[in-house]
Amino acid sequence: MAEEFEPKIIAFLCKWCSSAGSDLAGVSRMKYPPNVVPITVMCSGSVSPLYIFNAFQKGADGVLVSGCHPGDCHYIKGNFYARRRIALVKELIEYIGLEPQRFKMSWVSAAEGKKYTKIIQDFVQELKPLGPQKKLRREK
Amino acid sequence: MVNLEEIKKEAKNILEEGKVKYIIGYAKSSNALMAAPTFVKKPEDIDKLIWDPTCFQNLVKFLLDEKRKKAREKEPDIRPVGIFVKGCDSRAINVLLQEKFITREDVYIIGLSCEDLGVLDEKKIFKKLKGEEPEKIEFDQRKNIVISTKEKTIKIPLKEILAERCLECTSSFPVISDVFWGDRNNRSPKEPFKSLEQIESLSQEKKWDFWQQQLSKCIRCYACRSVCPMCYCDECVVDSINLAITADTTAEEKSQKIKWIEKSPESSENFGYHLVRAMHLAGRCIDCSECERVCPVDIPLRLLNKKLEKVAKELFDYKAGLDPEQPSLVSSFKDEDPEDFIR
Amino acid sequence: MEKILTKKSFPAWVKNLQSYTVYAPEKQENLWSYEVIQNPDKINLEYLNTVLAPKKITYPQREIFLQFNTSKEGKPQIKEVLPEEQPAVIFGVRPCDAKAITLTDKVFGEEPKDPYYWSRRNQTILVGLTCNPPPSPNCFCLSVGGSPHSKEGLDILMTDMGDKYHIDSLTKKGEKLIKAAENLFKPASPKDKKELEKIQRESEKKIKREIKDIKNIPDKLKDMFESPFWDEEAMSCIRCGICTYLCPTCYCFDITDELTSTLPLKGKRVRTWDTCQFPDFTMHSSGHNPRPDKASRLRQRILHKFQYHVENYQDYLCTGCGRCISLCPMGIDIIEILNKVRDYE
Amino acid sequence: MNENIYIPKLAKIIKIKEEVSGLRPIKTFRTQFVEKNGFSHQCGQCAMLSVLGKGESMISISSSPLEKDFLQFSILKMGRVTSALHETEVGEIIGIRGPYGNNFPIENWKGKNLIFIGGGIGLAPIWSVLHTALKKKEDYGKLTLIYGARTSKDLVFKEELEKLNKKMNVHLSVDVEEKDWKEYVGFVPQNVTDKKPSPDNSISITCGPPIMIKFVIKALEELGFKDKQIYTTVENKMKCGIGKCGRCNIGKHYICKDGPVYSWAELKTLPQEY
Repeated sequence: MAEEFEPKIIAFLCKWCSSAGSDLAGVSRMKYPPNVVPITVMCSGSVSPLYIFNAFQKGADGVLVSGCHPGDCHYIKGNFYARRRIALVKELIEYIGLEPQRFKMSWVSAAEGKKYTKIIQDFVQELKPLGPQKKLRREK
Repeated sequence: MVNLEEIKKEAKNILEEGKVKYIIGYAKSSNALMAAPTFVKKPEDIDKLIWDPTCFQNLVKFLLDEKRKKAREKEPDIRPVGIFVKGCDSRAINVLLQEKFITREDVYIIGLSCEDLGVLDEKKIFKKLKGEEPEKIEFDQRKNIVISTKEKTIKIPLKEILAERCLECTSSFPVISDVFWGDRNNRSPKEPFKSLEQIESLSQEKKWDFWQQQLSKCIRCYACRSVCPMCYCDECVVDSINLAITADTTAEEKSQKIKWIEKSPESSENFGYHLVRAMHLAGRCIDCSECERVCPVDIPLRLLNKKLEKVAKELFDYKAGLDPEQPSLVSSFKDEDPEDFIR
Repeated sequence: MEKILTKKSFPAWVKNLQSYTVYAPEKQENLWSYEVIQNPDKINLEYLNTVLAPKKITYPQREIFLQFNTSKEGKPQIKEVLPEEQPAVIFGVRPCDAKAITLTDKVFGEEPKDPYYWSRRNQTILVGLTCNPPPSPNCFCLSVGGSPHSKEGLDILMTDMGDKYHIDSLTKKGEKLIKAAENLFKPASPKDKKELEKIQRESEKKIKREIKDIKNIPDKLKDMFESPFWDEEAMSCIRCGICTYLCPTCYCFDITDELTSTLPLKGKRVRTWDTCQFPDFTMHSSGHNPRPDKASRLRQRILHKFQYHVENYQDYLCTGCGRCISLCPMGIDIIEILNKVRDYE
Repeated sequence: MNENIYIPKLAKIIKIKEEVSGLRPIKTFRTQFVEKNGFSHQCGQCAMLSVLGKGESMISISSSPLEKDFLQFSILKMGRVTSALHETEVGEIIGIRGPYGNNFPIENWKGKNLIFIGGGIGLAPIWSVLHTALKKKEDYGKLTLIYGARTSKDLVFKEELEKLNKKMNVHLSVDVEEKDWKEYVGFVPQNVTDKKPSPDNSISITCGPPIMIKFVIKALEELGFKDKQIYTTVENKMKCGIGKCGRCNIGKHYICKDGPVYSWAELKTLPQEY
């Protein structure tokens, strides 16, 4: 039998909340799939759409942007900007025909290790039936 | 009615008075169906100026050259530049003002209303001509275009060959100007986003097939970027060298510049370029659709930008270029912005 | 060798060329483009100018030069990647585009020869078509030493004679194509030849645009390098790459490394078209740019075509196809520029 | 089959010397071809160095053609490729293709006095011809070097310059005054005017930044040098090295094959676009 497809997820996590949340999941030894490549950024508001497209170009099967809950941003408003920008990216991605399930955004606080693991688990489950993302990927 | 003779009179006046450095307007080109930009410096040259539905170009692009030139000169002439603008072009000026790329004193805006018309779509005309070459064109009462080819003369109602964007235009008159000709009647097209419907109704895979086929054609001549008045960055993701380099830029800075998008016209790279450009125009594109007009391989680029225009309108009630004082789409937010897609 | 082929038999000829990849102009939506032909019955030779010249086949926009990677011991390894040898025939080549290929032949054929170019070029057979009527209102081949029925660079020249084609086989490569289906061809009669001459004469008359006194242009340009003329002419240029990328003769290129993996190092070195119209074309890494503005870049384009190339190769780097005029978004017209150069004092 | 001109040959870095540190660092690299497929060069020629994954950069060869064991390059850290070169260590492998361009016509200079005038990293191309002349000193007349940089720290080949003093006339300069600097203070062109090299039976070879070259030529003309006695090198952005990629031209000349060495008599006739 062929090996089961394991999607690769690039996760842009804000340093103050989501990255801490993923750390918490790690130190608490919560189980979640090893499919994620986390990239810590200063703020979800600092995630340029370019990073997202480039992750897909470099072969990501799914991309997650995760920041602090509204009102909790270390920089006060960063995640509000992100919310708008990501909404636009999401619409654009859907419009050009990439499966919308491949791109997610979440709010994960430093205390929400459990929520983080759940998000990843669900994301992996959602990506598996889609198979590898080849549409935007560069030829090898 | 826009009266060309009156415009010329005004142009002559402001040149004679020295009120403007020069005037950017339209003149005839060797292509009967398309005007060419012209730069009138002397009052005696005003007779070159024309105004009709062949005046496609968004001349606001040339304000970028002017700004760069001024920055290089030691004692620049600070008088404004006179410029012909249509409704859509005027919105471009507003965005540049909003982004503080230019100041109001930099331009003397000669506003020209498209009234109930707009500009022609060359491709629609070529379809009607079925391969014959136009030799001469005339406009009959702003209703019809009369095209003479070698074989025959045909009359086409203008409404049938107007550019898509003009048919979907909601404000066909300049929203900012120093002098103005024509009417200020708001148009209310029933379906301002009709051109998007066909793609929106496709399945995910069909959408992909469509865009993959279209964007694979891209030869990366960057005409879309070059013609766009909003594409004024000194540093663009697709350039091999950061054009903002100065003598003080260190080797480290230069070598650390990330090559996000390769020069190869491969599908993935083309998507990278066009998606980034679409995002960068979100809330800034004023739908002059010059990018689509100039594309030598006919990529329907307007449909990318128009989509984000629609999203901005529907999700954030935002419209670009109507008010130079409004905050830009992506550097502002409202508490009630949608977040149902976020977990 | 002159032959006659009925239009009806044309698809049969193409069907006999199975060992070749066959290209011909194909209408895609509104534009004509050279594409690989699957069904010879569908070839339509009544086409307007293609957006891209057949240079896109003989000199593709992207060419992989080599692949590199680091070995297990950390040593870099380089593997040369030459294009696969695939014989190709291009039908419906306009004489101007064929002439253009002979110009790039000279540049890439000069020692040291360009191996990538030649491994494609040696395998390509060019079957031309007399332009009657001209495929674009901006055709001006007669001004630059060409003609609508020029044979230069072609292996076969076809001429539409109503219900049949006159087939003029010009090289050994051309003979070989005809031999593939010899029984389809008839010898051309004296009457056919007479008719051909008539068609060719007429085709020349249909070329409407011209550069006047072009012989004096190279010398004239020499004295105009410092002229403010270029600033004026370049005012409406928006520095896109249309005029050069679509030009059948423009051959400038860039070489870049594309990585597929950083650790371990893996990637390829590729050649892509480049253009003198982009600001970074000549920009030094120090930031110094010998051609810092669009005036100097427009001047480079014109001078390269009508002075430098003439000095180096005794020919204009322009074959009069008119693409740069028809597709310039701002209506910049090389014929008008050169006619102004002629009159410039 | 002809060899593929675009494929670099692998070469090992056998020695790296830091010449100048700070914001505009310069390092000198000695390289040896890994296989016996290397090339020999002439004074003034260049080679295309490549760091795989970063790209290629045209660098002038600073070692003498008489030196058969290695090629030497002195490189100012400037952009992507040169930065990558600066990060390499001894033992690493880089790619080299070449040699490219024309050369100094040293055969025609036999019996003449040679005056080398350099600024900053411009000493690198001079180094090759200077050492060739030194090795065959009997073939040439008086040898003089006039060389300067912004500060004493920016001078390249410092140790060799000291030794050189015994074999030929060396006049150094720095742009602005500094402590313990006993030689000339001022720009290179001023130093040329100050040292008054005689044009009689002489050839001058100038390499450095374009602005320096411009003023050195003026100074030399004032001293009575004829156009044919003045040689210099030009540089431009290059990609192919063989006159095909179309970007390094000055007029009809492609610097990568028709240059980089020009006599002022020749260079004068070309458009001033470099």
